[in-house]
Amino acid sequence: MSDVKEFDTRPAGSPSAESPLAWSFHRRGTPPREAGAGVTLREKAFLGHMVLRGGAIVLDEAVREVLGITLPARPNTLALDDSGERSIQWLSPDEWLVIVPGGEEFALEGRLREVLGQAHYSIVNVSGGQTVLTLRGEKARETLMKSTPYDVHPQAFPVGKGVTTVFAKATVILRRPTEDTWELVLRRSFADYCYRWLLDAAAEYGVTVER
Amino acid sequence: MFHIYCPYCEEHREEEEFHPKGQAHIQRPADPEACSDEAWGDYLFFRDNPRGVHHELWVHAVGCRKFFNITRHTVSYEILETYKMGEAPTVTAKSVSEKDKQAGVQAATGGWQTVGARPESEALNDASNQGARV
Amino acid sequence: MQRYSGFGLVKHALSHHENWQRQWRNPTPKKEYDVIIVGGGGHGLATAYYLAKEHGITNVAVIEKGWLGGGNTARNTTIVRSNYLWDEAAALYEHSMKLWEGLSQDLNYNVMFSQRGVLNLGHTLQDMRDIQRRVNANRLNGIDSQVLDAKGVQELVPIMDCSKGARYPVMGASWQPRAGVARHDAVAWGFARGADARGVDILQQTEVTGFKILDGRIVGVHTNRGDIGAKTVGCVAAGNSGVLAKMAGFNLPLESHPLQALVSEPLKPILDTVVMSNHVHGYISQSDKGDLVIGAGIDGYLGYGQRGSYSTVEHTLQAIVEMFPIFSRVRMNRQWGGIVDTCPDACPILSATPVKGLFFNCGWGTGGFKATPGSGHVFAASLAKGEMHPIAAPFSIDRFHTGALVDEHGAAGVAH
Amino acid sequence: MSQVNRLSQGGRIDRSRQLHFTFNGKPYVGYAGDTLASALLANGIDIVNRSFKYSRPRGIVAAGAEEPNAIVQLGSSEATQVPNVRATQQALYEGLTARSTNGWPNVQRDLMGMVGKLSGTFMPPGFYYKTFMAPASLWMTYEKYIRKSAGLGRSPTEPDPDSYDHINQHCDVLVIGAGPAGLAAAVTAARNGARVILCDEQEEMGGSLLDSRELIDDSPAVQWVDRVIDELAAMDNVTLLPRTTANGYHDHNFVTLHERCTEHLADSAPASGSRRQARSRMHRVRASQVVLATGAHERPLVYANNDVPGNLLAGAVSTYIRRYGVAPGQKLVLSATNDHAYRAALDWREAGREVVAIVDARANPQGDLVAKARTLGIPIITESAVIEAKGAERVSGARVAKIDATRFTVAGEVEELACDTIASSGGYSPVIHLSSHTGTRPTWRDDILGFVPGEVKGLTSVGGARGVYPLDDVIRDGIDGGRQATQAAGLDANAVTGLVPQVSAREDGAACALYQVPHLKPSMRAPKQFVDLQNDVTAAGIELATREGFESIEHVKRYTAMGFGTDQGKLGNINGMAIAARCLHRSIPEVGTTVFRPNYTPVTFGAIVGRHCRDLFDPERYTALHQWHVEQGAEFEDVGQWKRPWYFPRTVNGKKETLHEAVARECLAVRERVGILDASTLGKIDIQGADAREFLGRVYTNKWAKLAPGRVRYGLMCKDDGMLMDDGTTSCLGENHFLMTTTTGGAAGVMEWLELWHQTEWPELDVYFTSVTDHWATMTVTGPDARKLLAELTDIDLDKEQFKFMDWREGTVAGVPARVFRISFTGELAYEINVQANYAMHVWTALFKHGEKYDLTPYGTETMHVLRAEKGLIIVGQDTDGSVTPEDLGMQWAIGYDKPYSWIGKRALSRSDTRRTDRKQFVGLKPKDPKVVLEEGAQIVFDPNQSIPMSMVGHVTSSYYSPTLGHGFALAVVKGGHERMGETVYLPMVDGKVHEAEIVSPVFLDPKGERQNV
Repeated sequence: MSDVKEFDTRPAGSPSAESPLAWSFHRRGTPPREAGAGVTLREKAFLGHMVLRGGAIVLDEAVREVLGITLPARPNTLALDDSGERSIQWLSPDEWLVIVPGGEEFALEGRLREVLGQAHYSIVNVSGGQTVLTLRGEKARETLMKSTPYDVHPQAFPVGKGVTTVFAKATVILRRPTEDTWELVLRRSFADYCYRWLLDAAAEYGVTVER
Repeated sequence: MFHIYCPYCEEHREEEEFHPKGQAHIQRPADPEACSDEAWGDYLFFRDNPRGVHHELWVHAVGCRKFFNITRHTVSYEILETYKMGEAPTVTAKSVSEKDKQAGVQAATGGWQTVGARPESEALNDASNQGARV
Repeated sequence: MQRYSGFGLVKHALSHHENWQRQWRNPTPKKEYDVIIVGGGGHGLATAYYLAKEHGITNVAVIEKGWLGGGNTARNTTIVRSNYLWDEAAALYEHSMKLWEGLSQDLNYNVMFSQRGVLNLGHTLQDMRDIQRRVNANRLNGIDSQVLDAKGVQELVPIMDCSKGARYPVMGASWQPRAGVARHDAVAWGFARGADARGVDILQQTEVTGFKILDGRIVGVHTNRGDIGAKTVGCVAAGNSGVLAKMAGFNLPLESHPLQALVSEPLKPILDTVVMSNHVHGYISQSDKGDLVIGAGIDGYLGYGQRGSYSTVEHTLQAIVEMFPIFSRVRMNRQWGGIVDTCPDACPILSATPVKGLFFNCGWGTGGFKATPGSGHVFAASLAKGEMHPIAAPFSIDRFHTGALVDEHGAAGVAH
Repeated sequence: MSQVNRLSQGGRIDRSRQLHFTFNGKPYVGYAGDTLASALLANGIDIVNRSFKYSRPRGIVAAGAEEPNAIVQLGSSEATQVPNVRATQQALYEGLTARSTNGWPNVQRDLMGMVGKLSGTFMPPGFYYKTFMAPASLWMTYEKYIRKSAGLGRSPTEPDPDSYDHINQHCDVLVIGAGPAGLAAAVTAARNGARVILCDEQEEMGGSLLDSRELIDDSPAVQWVDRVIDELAAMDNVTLLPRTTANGYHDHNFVTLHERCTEHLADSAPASGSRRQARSRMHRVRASQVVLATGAHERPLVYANNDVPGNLLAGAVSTYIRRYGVAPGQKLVLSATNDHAYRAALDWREAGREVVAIVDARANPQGDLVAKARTLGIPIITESAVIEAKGAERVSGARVAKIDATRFTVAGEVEELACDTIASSGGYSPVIHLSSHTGTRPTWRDDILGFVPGEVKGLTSVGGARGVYPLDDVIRDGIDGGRQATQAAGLDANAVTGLVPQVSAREDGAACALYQVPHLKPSMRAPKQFVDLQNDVTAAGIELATREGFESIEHVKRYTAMGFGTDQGKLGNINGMAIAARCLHRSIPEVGTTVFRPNYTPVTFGAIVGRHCRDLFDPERYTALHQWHVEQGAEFEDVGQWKRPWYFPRTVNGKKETLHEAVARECLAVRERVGILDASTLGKIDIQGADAREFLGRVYTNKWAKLAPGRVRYGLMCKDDGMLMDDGTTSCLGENHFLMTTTTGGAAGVMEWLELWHQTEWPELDVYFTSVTDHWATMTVTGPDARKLLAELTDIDLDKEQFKFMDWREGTVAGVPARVFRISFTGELAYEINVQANYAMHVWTALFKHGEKYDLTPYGTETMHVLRAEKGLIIVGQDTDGSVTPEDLGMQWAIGYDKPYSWIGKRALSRSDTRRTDRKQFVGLKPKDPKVVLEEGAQIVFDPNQSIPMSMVGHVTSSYYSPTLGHGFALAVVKGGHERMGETVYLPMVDGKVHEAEIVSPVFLDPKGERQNV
């Protein structure tokens, strides 16, 4: 949609930035490295996050042209580019989440808008409002089972799936980009709660946080 | 704990992801200013509240955030169907009671207090409704 | 009526309890009654009792489709209080409270009304503003009510976590000393026995299947045991009110929802007062048998199944353990659900209807038990006179058209 | 005392592992594999408790979940006390400490027992309702004594050291119960590829086969159990959950399974290093199909003094002998109505003890087990029953007589047999509890003399749970049920062949119906015949209830308390119904069905709560600046789930400021210099689309058609009942692009509200909403020096003509791209700086670096409230309560009466009640005494001299001391207040004082708005 005010919220210089989990790491530190930890957590901070809304057909063309990824049209699916660094996830029939390396988002928005022209759609930068936390390890799935009512059995949750669902008392986007990695997209203000929950729930398996 | 098929996500999800939003198909009067106080009050507050088949609006709040409709039995809590906004239900109190009649089962409809009301009371009930309209 | 007393008990013991009389008859329906009450729960039986006792109208039938007192009377958490915010609601519940205070003696049936006090906790600044507003209103309405700070709360309930470390620390509470709990089943039985003794026919296992309406006026009801005539019919059927209204040809502004409650295993006495928290959402008291009686939240969907969602029970117990961490190892024995008919303004309907001679008393939502005697008392007066008693008048159906709601979930927010 | 009742061999206990435990302070020894109950019986302990009402001595009756008597208090420390543990379901562990829950001074020599004996006759059911009424004033005193006798165990008084776990499971087939039927069903489903969960409440799986006499494939049945479990354990589509009770069966096949992870090890969960197990774990299972294989509970017979220790269920006797190597006595009399019960006599005899007699109610018992007993020479007395047990603290004999069950009379001479143990069996009740939870009614079946589960969608019952009892039938039923469930789950179930094991068929004779055994005296005069042991409900009590008119079984239960114990009537309910039916001359199903509620067996609150407690009870939401606030020593206020700084107390001369002092200082700083607020919690919604403007016009009360890019407007949002729901500013970013702000608490609700109207009523409008609340951090810099401070950090032209009040501009602040909004909630010059939240701390600290010279002062929500109130600005939810319209607020200036679309809330404003002129309206109140700060929530009256109940005309919604004005002031709603300016109102307080105040405009400061417009 034209007549929309684009705005690059990322500074040109390099002022210090704090990820949504900065306070959690500061307050609690990270658990001591443990041999044989069942779960490993790692924050992928400062990525570019954008919410795309519009009709699937309209957006698909633009996304393919600009990002080289086919828009995932089936519910609860996730598409990645070859590098695995850029992804688009179905959130609802008219809503997708785009995650790209930090700094690419504004240019991407501009290119998408160029291609989309007068169509009815919206693109909103939400990079400051969420962060990605990855879970790996032998007990990652069990930890998720303690946290979300969604079925995370490989039969029900194959690689390439992504859903918005309940996580403890918060909402997260849960996705499985590769065989051994789960990603949680956390809202900034709930990030500390989710992080504390994970440490608590995974404590019996041993948990390591990579920084 | 309901297991609800979201017609937009095209799969069953846990009740915790949804919020009920009351009776479905309540239409805001097209010209509110032309409504009497009574008609406006009816739109705001008066609901069918059936003991039996109910069409209701839900939102997949922790999910796709879409509103959609559920046809559900308010005694057995069985979900008979879910359908998108703008679609009409295929299962209704009428279709269920006809089906159950064929199967020899007494359906709980809005007009009777419980499953097991005697068939002859159906006629009585109709008569009383006519009485009310007089 | 056989009079009950401690002396009588001894006398009966000597004859091996073989001479106790029926507490109520099991009569055959008459052809016609002056008044028919549809619904044999606490409110319906109280209505019949007061019709007979206060208004001399004894040609009355109470029609109950199941067993008397088997609906919400049998399924609630037995809390009795009158500290409501709005004048109209306060008048109704305080009227009831005054009747509670002499009810055992009036009925000659010990309903075990125990005035052990009710705390409504505040956990936020806004909670405390609302509490002050309600307590001030209560005082000027002549209702005993006080504001306590966290220290005062801790003194009353030493086992509660009133520390600052709680997620939502207790900041204070409103406290109504005259409030308390009662033995719910006994209330229905006491009213039933009293009404029966005065000639009221209680017809159990009798189901109303329709209304007989002639020229817009009620003339009787259809039941599974035949037609019964009546000049006046009062419907007091809680969760089934909407269904009854539909039989009479109109809708009510009601939705029937599941409301759950649960009890722990019996414990030695540890909690003397009733504690309610709207913010963390749980309420609790300990019965004379030792069970912790806990109220859960209302489920948001329509439900006549007397069941609710498990997550509601989980949330309730989270709140209870947040307030009382020492109860973590106490066990939940049983949970159950009732059907509550809720009005948009969390206040009841006591009203005439489009059908002449047909009255409704319903919409009590989660707060009906405490109103039982008061509701029956003013509804009986209304049926006797054919017009609503002044205390009942503000609760007419009309208010949903004029907009004159009595919005109790506005600021009081403690509609249990 | 040594283990007097322990047999020298047999049982599934590990005799090489002795376990020490104490009961009522005395030390005892048992073995690994014992339950507390089997260990107590092994040690010859007869009395485990005193009964609730009559204080009668009670012993162990059963071996499982149906045990009503052996309820003990567990725990070796205060924090690890566990009340009301059923000894039959508690595994013995080293150091276990148990006590009886009743009995004073102790369970052996109980003084209350004397009282019980004396007063028992005065305590029929319902006696409470018939007495303690006079005088009324004494009731609370009576009640104090009634309460003293309440309860079984006691709550710990210290917080629980353990944690509890939840885990969400999904499966094709959930099999509940790992007896023969359940094992067969599970292995059938698993072999066909289904995701299977198999749970069982006992310490080990196998159910009835663990103490069975029968052979499967020509070897003892337990070997088949081991084989099946080994096979299941090796399959990765199977989850085996022993020690796991299915305690609740909810809608759409949602079942809660409570796994006792460590309760068999200690009274607190053991830890290894930093890794600590949960004490128990709740599996929240969503199953496509449920197979109910819960077996059946044996019913005892109801005869006189059937509660004396030494009266046991027949099946329990077998279980104790065969599974635990314990024979709980020397001389047995068995009173039975069925063949299966004969096992007890055979096992007893094989244990080397004496069977005095089998008393069979049937005329001509015939089955294989009967024949076996005859072969062994055990005397069988037919058409008879034990009518009364003799003995006080232990059975010393059984009075046996010929009976006529149909006429309910004793038909012959009474013979007394000396014995120390009476086992009884009146038949079996399928365990239908779980199916009842779903709301379905069970069905009575005369052929099996029991209720079977009603129909539930997605549920298959197998084996004993549906009245199938012979072992070969049970296993076949399990296989069929497993196959059915697998197919119903959408899988092919034909893969399995050759599963059916060989079970030697046993011929059982028909059982007869007997519940209460007749006595020589009528029930009311006979010695007590107990139906519900835990609640001391007797046959006479039930008879009395029916005599008094309690005819429905629900009435009987409530009047007598039958079935309300922690065993939920597993033993007694059917007997009670049968007795009520006899008294009322009806059949059992006519008296009613029995309704069971969750839980099947009680579950700790902790297990249901899981991890959602303490620090994780509810999320705490933080802004990007939270760390700074904490480090500055802020006090926090809970606003929804957010933690917002309430005020920032400073330490002056070693003393921390009070709220009042800090707020006065913060207020003056803003009014005189410059302050800063973290406003990040406000809801923010990005709105894009060609119809965005139209949409805003429909959901807000005011006009949006002409708001130009670069401009900001305040808006009110109503529900369709005309009542105010939320407020906030919305900025026009581009012609088709808006940024809406909402209240902190209303953010999620407003977002859903917009989507609701868009999706359901106006899908034709081209507009999209996206929440950006967390994306932006918002800092409000406000006060006379705000411009000077901001100018040092920004490239935005702050000239007052270029950047006016209610404008917004973009640029950078401290090098970070920012949108700056010139809106004011304080009445001062104010800039709301929005930056991407990741850079918020950088900008905030830069502001403070530059702000030092202006004495930049952080302020919290309390100061914000005072400052806005001085300007008469409302807070939705504080000054409004869901019964206030924009007109009541005097905000007609924000109502677009002539907008073409009838916006949400408009129609309701013209209803008769909303048109009233005496509605409560929003005004200011100025206390006559400038020192007075009115109480928030104080009620307002026009006439202070009226009597109670007073006619109240409004209340104070907000009230503060204003350091700027130098006096207290308040906002309030007053009936017809807008037309009452200058009038005096009164506020009668709890302490008897009556405050006077003048009705004034709610704008106390700078009514022309000059300060914010500089």
